[in-house]
Amino acid sequence: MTIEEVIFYVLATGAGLGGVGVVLSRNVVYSALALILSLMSVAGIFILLSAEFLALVQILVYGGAVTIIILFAMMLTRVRDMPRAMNGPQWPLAAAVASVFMAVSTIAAVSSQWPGDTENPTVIPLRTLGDSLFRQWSVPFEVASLVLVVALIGAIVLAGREEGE
Amino acid sequence: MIADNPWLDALIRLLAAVALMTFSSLTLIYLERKFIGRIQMRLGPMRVGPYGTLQSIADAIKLVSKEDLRPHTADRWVFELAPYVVFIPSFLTFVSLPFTADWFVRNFELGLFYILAVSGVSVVGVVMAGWGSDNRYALLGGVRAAAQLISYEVPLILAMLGAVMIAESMDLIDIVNGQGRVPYIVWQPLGFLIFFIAALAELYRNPFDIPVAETEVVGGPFIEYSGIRWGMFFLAEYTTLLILSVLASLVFLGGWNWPLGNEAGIGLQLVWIVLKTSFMIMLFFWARATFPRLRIDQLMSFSWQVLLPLSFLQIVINGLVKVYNWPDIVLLLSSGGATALALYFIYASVQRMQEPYPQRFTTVMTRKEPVG
Amino acid sequence: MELGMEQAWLLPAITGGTFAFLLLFGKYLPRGGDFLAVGAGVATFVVFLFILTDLLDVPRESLPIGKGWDWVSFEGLEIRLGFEVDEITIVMLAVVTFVGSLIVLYSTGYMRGDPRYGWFFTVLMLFITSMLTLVLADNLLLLYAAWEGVGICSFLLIGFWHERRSAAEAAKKAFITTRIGDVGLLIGIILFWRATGTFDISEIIEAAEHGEGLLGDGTYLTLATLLLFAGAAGKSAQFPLHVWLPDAMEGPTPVSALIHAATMVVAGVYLVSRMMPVFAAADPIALDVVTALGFITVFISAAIGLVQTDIKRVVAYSTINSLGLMFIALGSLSVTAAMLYLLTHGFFKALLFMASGSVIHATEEQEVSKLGGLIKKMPITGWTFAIGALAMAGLAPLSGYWAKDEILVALEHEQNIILLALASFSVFITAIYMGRIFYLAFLGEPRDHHVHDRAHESPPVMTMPLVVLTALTLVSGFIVFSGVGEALGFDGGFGEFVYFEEPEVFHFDWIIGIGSLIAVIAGLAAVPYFWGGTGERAHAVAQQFPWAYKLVKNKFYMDEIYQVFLDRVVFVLSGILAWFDRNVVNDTGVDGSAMITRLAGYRAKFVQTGQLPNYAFAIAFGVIMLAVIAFAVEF
Amino acid sequence: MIPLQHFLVLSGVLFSLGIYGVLARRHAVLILMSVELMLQAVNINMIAFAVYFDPEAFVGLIFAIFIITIAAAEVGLALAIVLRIFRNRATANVDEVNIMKW
Repeated sequence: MTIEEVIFYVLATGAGLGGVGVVLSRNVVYSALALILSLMSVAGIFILLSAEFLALVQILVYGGAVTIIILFAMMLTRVRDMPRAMNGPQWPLAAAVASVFMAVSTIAAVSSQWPGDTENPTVIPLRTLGDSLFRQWSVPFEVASLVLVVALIGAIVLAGREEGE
Repeated sequence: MIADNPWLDALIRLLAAVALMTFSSLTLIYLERKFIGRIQMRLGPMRVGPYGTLQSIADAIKLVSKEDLRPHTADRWVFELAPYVVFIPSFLTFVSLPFTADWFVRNFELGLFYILAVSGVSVVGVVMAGWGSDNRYALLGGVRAAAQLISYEVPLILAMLGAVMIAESMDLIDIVNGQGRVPYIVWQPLGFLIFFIAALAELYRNPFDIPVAETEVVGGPFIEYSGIRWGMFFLAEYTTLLILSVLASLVFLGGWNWPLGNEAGIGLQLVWIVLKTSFMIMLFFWARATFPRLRIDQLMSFSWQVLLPLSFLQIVINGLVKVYNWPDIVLLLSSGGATALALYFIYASVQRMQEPYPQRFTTVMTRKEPVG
Repeated sequence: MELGMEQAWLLPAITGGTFAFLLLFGKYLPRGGDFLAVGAGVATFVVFLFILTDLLDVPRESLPIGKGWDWVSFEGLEIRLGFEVDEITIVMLAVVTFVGSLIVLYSTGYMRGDPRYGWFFTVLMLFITSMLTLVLADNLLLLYAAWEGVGICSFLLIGFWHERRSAAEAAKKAFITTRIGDVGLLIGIILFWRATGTFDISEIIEAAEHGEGLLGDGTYLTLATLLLFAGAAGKSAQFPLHVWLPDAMEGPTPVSALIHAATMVVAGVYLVSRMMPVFAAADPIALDVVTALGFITVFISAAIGLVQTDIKRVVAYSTINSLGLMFIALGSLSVTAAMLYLLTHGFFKALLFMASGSVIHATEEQEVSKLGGLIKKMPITGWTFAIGALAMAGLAPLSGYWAKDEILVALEHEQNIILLALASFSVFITAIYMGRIFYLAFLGEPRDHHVHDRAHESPPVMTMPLVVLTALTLVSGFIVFSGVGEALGFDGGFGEFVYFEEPEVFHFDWIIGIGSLIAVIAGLAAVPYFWGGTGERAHAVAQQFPWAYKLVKNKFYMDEIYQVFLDRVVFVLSGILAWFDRNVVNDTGVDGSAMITRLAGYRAKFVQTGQLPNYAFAIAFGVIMLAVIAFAVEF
Repeated sequence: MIPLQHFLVLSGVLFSLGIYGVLARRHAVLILMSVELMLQAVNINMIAFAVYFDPEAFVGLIFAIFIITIAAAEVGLALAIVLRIFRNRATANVDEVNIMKW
C-alpha cells in the first residue's frame, strides 16, 4: 500500500463518514459539520487527483462561504425548534433507491472496460488550465459569472425584508 | 533541505513553525499591551520580569492551569471542537508562508491562494463556538463574526488579486522577487489600503470588533470558554495577526527585498522582513488603540458599497494596464487617486457620524399620536 | 447600377416602403406625410420611364425580362418569387404609375381636412404597391396574393367613411362579391399548379400551348381557364358580378378614379390578356363565354346608365360598360384592342371621375337633378368633363374613338355581323347616356340655386391633373398610327407593340369608322332632343314603356335576386351547417374531448400529492431504473 | 498511483448518500446539503475522468469549476427561498409546504 493509497483511504473515509453524517445525523448542526468534513475531504481527494486549484477553490467556496451560509440559514429558520422527526415517511424507499444506485454504480465502475490508462493520471499544469478557461471557455465563464450575479440579486430580493415585515 | 530524509525535513520545518507561532504569539501579546499602554499614557505590564517581559509566560501558565469549564447545556462536540477548527487553519497557513527566500515549510505555486483559502475556514470554528456554547451572546457574536468575516474576505482577496495580476504569479516567492526595487505598495496603494481595512475586520480589531465587543455581546463567541481552549482562540488570533502582517509585507512592502538591491544575504533578508512585519503589526496595534467601534450595518455597507467596488475598480485598471501595456505610472496615478477617494469616503462618513441622528429616526421617536 | 427592367422590383419596393413608413410614423409627420406619398408616386413614374426606355432597347424575342428569388423551397414544392416586365405589363405600369401619381396629387386637394387624411394616403400606398406587384408578378401565386391585396385596399377605401352605413355596406358588398370570383381564381390557379407543378406564368402558358400532362385534357383546361375568368369577372365587374361597382362609389372620388376606374377593375382584363394563350388553347367555348358576358355587361350597364341620376354612378356604369367592351375585345382574341382601350380608358375614365369629384367637391351634391349650368361656374372642370365624356362616347378624333374602333375591327375580323351590329348599337347608347349626364350636369338652367351658388372652381392641385389627363385623352389615341409610335421610339403603332400572335399594323376601316362615328353623333344629337328643357320627352318615353323603365331603373333587379338567393339558399344552407357545427362539431367533438380531458385530469390529480419528496422520489426512481436498464443491456 | 475505480466508487457512494438524503430528509436545508453531496460526487467523477482520460482538453476540470460556481449560486438562491418560505409559513419542512396540491 503506497502512501497515496493510505491518504486516499483516509480522505475517502472522511468523505464517506461526512456524507453518512449529513444524511443520518439527528442533529441538524451536526449534519452541517459533517458536510464540512465531507467537503474538506473531497478537497483532499482533488489534490490526490492533482487538481490543486480546484481543491483550493473547494476550500474557499465551500469551507469559507457555502457552509457558513447554510449554518446561517439553519439559525434563521430556528432549526432547533423543529420537530424531532428528521426524516419523512418515505425514507425506506429512499434507502432502497440509494442502495440500488450504489450497487449499480459500484459494479459499473469496477467492471467497465475503461478506454484508457486507469492507473496513471496526468498532471494538468495550472497555466494550461487558466489559459483554457480564459480563452477557450471564456464565454461560458462570463455566462457563469452572470448567472452568479443574477442568482445573488435574486437571493437578496427574496430574502430581503419587505415593507411592513 | 534541512535534513536528508524528506519526512524528517518536513517534521523539522513544522516544528519550527509551531515554535515560531507560539513564541511570536506570546511576544505579540506582550508587545500589544505595552504599545497600547504607551499610547494611553500608561506603562503597561511592568511586574513580571524586567519591564514585564515575562508577563505573557505567566499568563500562559495561568491559562493552562485553569479549569476547563463547559456549560452543561452546551453541545459537547461542537463546543470542544471549535477551538481546533479555528486554530488548525491558522496553523496550516504557516505551511506555505515564506519568511526569507529560503526559510519556509513548503512553497506552493498557489501559495497566496492557499493562504487565503485555508484561513477562511476558521470562520466555521467561530460559528461553532458561538452556536455550541448555547449562550445568546455567544450565538449573536458568532453570527456577527461569520457575517463580518465573509463580507471582508471578498475585498481582502480582491486586493491581493491586484498584486497577483502585476506579479503574474500566486507563488509568494515570485511575488516578492517581482518587487525587486519598487514594492507594490507604490503601484497599489489602494490595494494596500483595502487589504489593511479588511485585515482589521478579519482580526476583529477596532473599529471592527463588533463580534467580540465586551459592551455589546460580552466577548462574543468565546464567552463560555476558559483555560486552554480560550488560549487556543487567543493563540489563533495572534497567529492570524502575524500571518496577515507577514503577508502584507510580502505582497505589498517588498518582503525581504529593499530598494537598493535585491541580492541581500539571509541576515539582511531577516532584518528586512522583521522590520516590515513589525511595522504592519504596529499599524494594527495603533488602529486598535485609536478607532471607535462601528455599528454592524455601517460595517456591512462599508464592505459591500465602498471596499468591493473600489477593489473591482483596482482590478479593472490593472487588467487594462496589463493587456494594453500601459506605463506603470497609470497604476500609481489611478490607484493613488482611488485611495484618496476612499480616504475621503472614510473621512466623510466619520464626519457624518458626528452629526445628530438623521431625520428619519427622530421623526419616529417624536411622532405624536392621539391617545385613546 | 443601370436602372432597367431587372430593377422592376424597385417599383413596389418604393411604394411598399413608403406605406410601411407612413403606417409607422405617419401620424408624427406634418400633413400626415402626404408629400411622401406624392413623392413615392412620382418616383415610381420615373422608374417606370427608365424601365420603358430599357424595354425599347430590347428585342421582343428576349422578353419578358425580370428577376426572381426563391420564395418557398423544399422537397416537392419550389416556388419562385419574381417580377418581370413585358409589353402588357408596360401598358399597365403606365396607367398605374402615371394615373396613380396624378390621383395621389389630386387627393391632397380633395381629401383636405378629412380626419383620416394620413390614413388615406397610407392605404393608397398599399394599394399601389399591391397593384404594381400584381402587374409585375411572374407567377400566379404572387399575382393572387397581390390580387387579394388590391381587394383589401379596395375594401378599406370604399369603406373609408365607414361611419356612413351605406359606405360600410358597400365595402362589404364589394369585398364579398369579388371574393366569389376570387375563389374561382384560386381554384383555377390550383388546377394549373396541379397540372404543371408550377405557378410560373410563362411555364403554364407553354404547357397549355403544348397540351402537356393534364392540360392536354381539353375539359380540364377549359374548366381551369373559366375559373381564372371567374376571378377576372369578379374583379372587373362583369355580369353577374358587376353589382358591387356602382355601390363602390361610396368611397372617396379619387379612390373611384384610381381603383374603380383606372387600375384595379382592369386587373381582370390584364389577367385575361396575360393568360390569352391559355384561353386560345382552351375550348372555344371559353372565349365565347368571355364575349357573351362582355355583351351582356355592356347592354345592362348602358341601359342602367341611361336612367341613373347620380353623376358618379353614371360614370361607374360607364366603367362597367367599358370593361364589357374590353372583354368583348378579348373574346375576339384581340389583346391589342383590349389593351389600347385599357390605356385610353385609364386616362379618360380617371378624368371623368376626377372631374365629377371636382363637381362634388365644389357643390357637395351628386344628384344631377340638382345640378345644371355648372360650366360657367367651373369652366375647367366642365370642359375637361366634356372632353372625357366625348372620348367615352367615342367621338373622333379623341382617344376613345380609336380604341373603340380597334374593338369593332376585331369583331369584324371574327366575321360576326350580329355581334358587330350589337356593338355598334352599344356605341350609340353609350353616346346617349354620356351626353345626357354632361348635358344635365353642366348645361341648361341651374335646377337648384342653392347648390349653384355654392359651386366654385376647384384648387389648382385638383384641376392640374384634370388638364394633364385631358391632354392625354385628346392625343393618346393617335399611338395606333405607326408614324406616331415610331416618333415616340416604338417599333410602330400600338398594334405592333402589344399583340397576340401577330403584330397588327393599323389601317383605317372606313365603313366601320364612319359607321361608329355616325352612331356617336346620332346618340349625342339625341340628347338635347330628349332632355332639352325640362326633359319631358324623356319622361314620355319612360311612360310609354313603364315596365322597361321600371326594370332598368331597378338595375334589372340584380340586387333583389341576389338577396332572394341569399335568403332562400345561402342562409338555409348555412343554417344547416351551423346546426351541424354547434351540435356535432362543438358539443360532441370539442366539448366532448374537453370533457374527457377534464375527467381524466380529475381522476389523475390524486397522483399530485404536493409533497416535494414524492416528486423527487419519482424522479430518482425513474433515473435509477434507467441506469439499471442501461446496465442490464450493457452486460 | 491510485486506480481510477477508487475515485468512481467513492463518487458513487457519495452520490447514493446524497440521493438518500434528498429523498428521506424533511428539512429544506438538509435537502440542500444532500444536493451538495451529490454535486461533490459529480465533481470527483468529472475531475477523475479529466485527468485520466482527457489530459489534452480536460473538459471535466473546466466543468468542475463551473459546477462549483453554479452550486454557489444555487445555494444562495435556494437558501433565500427557504428563508422566504419559513417567513411565510413558519416551517421549512418540505412535506408541510404542499400548497401546490390539488
